[in-house]
Amino acid sequence: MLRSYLPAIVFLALGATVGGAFAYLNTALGPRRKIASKTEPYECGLPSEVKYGFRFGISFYLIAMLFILFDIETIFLYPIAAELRAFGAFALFEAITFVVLLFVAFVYVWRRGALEWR
Amino acid sequence: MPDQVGLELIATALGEEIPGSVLETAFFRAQAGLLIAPETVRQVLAALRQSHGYRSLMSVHGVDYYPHEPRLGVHYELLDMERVDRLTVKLRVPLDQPNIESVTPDWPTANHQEREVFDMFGVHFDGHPDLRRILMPEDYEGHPQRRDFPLGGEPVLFTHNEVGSPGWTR
Amino acid sequence: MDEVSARSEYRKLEESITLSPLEEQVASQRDFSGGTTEVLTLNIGPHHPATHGVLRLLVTLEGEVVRDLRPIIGYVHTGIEKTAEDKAYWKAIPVIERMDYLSYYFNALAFCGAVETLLECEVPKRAQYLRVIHLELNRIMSHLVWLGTSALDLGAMSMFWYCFREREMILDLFEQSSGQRMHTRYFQVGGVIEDIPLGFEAKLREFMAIMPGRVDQYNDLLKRNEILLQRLRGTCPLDEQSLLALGVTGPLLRASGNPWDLRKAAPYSSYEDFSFKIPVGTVGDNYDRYAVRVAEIYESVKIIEQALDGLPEGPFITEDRKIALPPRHELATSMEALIHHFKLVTEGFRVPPGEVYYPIESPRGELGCFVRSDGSAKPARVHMRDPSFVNLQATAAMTRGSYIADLIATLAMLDPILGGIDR
Amino acid sequence: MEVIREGIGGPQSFRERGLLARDLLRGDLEGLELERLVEQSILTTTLDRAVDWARSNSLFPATFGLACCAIEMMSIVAARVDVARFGFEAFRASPRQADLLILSGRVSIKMAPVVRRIYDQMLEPKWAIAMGACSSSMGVFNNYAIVPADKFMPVDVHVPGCPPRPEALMHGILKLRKMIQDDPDVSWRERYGAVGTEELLPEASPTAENAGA
Repeated sequence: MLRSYLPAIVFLALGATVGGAFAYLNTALGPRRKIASKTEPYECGLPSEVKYGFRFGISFYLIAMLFILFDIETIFLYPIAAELRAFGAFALFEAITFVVLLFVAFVYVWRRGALEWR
Repeated sequence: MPDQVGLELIATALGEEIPGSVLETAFFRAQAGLLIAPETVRQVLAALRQSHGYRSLMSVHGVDYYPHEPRLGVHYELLDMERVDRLTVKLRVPLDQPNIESVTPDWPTANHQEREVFDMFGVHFDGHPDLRRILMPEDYEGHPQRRDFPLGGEPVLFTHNEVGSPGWTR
Repeated sequence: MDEVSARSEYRKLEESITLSPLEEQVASQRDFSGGTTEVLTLNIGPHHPATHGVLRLLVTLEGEVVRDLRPIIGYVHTGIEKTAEDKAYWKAIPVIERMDYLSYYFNALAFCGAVETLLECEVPKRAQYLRVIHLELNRIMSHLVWLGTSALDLGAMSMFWYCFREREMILDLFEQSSGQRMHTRYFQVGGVIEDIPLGFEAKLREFMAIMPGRVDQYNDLLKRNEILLQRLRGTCPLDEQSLLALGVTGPLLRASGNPWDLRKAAPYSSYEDFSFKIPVGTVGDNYDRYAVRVAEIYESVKIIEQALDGLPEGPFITEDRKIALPPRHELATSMEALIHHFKLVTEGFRVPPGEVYYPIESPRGELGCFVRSDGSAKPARVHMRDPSFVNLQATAAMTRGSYIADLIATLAMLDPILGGIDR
Repeated sequence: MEVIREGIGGPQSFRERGLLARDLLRGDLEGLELERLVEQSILTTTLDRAVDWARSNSLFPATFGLACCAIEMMSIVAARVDVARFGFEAFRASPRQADLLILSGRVSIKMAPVVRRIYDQMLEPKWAIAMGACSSSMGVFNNYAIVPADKFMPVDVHVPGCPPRPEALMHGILKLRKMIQDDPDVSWRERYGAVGTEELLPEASPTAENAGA
């Protein structure tokens, strides 16, 4: 059973090692200089006044959630689009109902006024 | 530009309206200048706006008449857009008590310009919303554009004032 | 000021901001948030790609909405007015040209105009026409750099390359007539330093033939571009009365409907000989400010054509040897020329004592140069009334209550040049 | 570093070299000819030189437009003097993603701490170009308000001019590129023998140990 997953495992292992190697090499080979101001937040060249426990407005969270929602929708469409001829007409109708369902959600969100920024 | 006669008319009209405000009138190179007493600046500018039509204040800038007393001068460039007419209202303030009334409440354009005159010459404008330094760093001592303030900068090295080779030549 | 007082100073600033009352919010728009948002004071500071120079804006934000804005300037203050007091009159021109570094010909003309009024020296007609040609070329170049960088701020990257391609052609013309691309020191007190070389007129006519077509291309790209229209139309308007109260002049004032342009109102340097129109907006929002400046490029091309056609013959600098250097070939023959030359080069000319304010129309508004002379060969006081310095005060009035994206668009349309602001 | 491909006596025409390569791939090429072909077509280098070759060809300049030189700096990105030919056109806004600071314009006393803080916040390895006379040596304005860049930060290349022509700035950048490839690890003080300008880091140990660039 394991054999059929071998390519995936090898692919994962390779990705991890190459990524890790680059990250490690970067810190190992690159010159480094510890300066206090280097670790401070960058605010256009001035000492930053923003305090840490800062409470952002809800609108930021709302917009982020909506984006993720509709972004995932497009991600699901990719595999269908890639192999549509193999799946046949059934997959097409499946995709259409999927999109229509989400479109209803979109209309609801839109009428509720969550897209206007406060 | 109001010609010589026009300037005199304005001066006399102001003299009656605000007694003791107009000290001198100068008509130089076809440009009208009006020297006024420092404490009456707000009324004079308001009067010029109401009755003489100078509705725009174009520029507020400071001048240091160093050898002559009273030393610090502030100029107000007034403009009448309908008749395309310009008038300069000048006032002179001594160094020891450089306080004059700020005109920012009536003319919002003077906000930054008065801050610059304060920053560069040290003329204090009472009643200004937030009189802070505008061009120099907040904690800078001295007013750089006064005539007795040193120009600063480094002496340029020539052969006569070069103390030994500065070490650039390896 | 050390850390603690700086932090408390910001807090005092924030108290002065009244949060948009929550109840009113909930009642009117079925508000989702429900919670209270905190006010954030942030520096859109000296090193920021959208501030067109080292302008620092202390912005108090409530979420994405700008509640209060405080411009803090002085980060490129070079003390030019103090340096000019230490130089002879005609040596001060290079220093003064570096104030508003996008419209250097205008700085030079304001200063030379003021000194010529003090000297009562009459500038020959040909020199006035040559000055007008170079001024309008500089106005086109300044508007091109503004258009390139503003479109870049609004996301139209390709405009940057188009505008800088035309700018290179204009700088070639400047280089041909004066030898240098920027800060050319071409204006001399009393006229211009050199007559234009032979090939200049042909190259200028060729540029004039191309330029209107290029501006049409910009308009095709931007005028009906939905993104740009959404970003600019109806954002941050300011009515004419508050603009006049704030002393704003130039394209910003003309965008709100007031056709005040010194080239028409008080013509200087023979502008009365040319017929050109003044583009004026109606609403006074960002789109009008954009459209007014782009239309001004067409008008400038018209002025240059008329000036080039009507270019009179005659001297390119005043004949008065006390002010202008005598030509080289005269030095070999006449003794007076040698004496004048020596006197001018060593000490410079003396200016009768007096004070003059000489206003002209720069691409950003009224640029007035105040020169006070005390009779010596060095100016006693030089002050430049910079249009960007005064127009900057209007940003707070324009952007209060708008989004950050509109603030960036308004800054782009304001076209502040920090060299002129900080002098 | 110029790679000089000295001509070994072997076959020179492109056709012959193609045939040789084919034989090599088929594995029926030995002896002297194999030696010669391998020697001709393989580049040997050290890790440092390879890393520096990559670094020097992909400098990300930080947009630091102060004054008039900024306009000329912008025009090196434009079409005529295209800095993209050398891979330097990615002007980054934040110092975290930039490794070359082009100081284009006059640095006033109010701006100097800001420039220093941004230079500190740039990640290693970093270089600095002082563009124009004002940032190199106070230029035209020798007065109270201007600070030359050398007074508060180490500068690698000074580009003269006021403002320098775009081609001059290009030459400065290419000169820096060559400098990085030649000998990057020597800190810029030894390289230029600039005795007396050791950098005293406020936070680092007060002894004047040489903090390399």
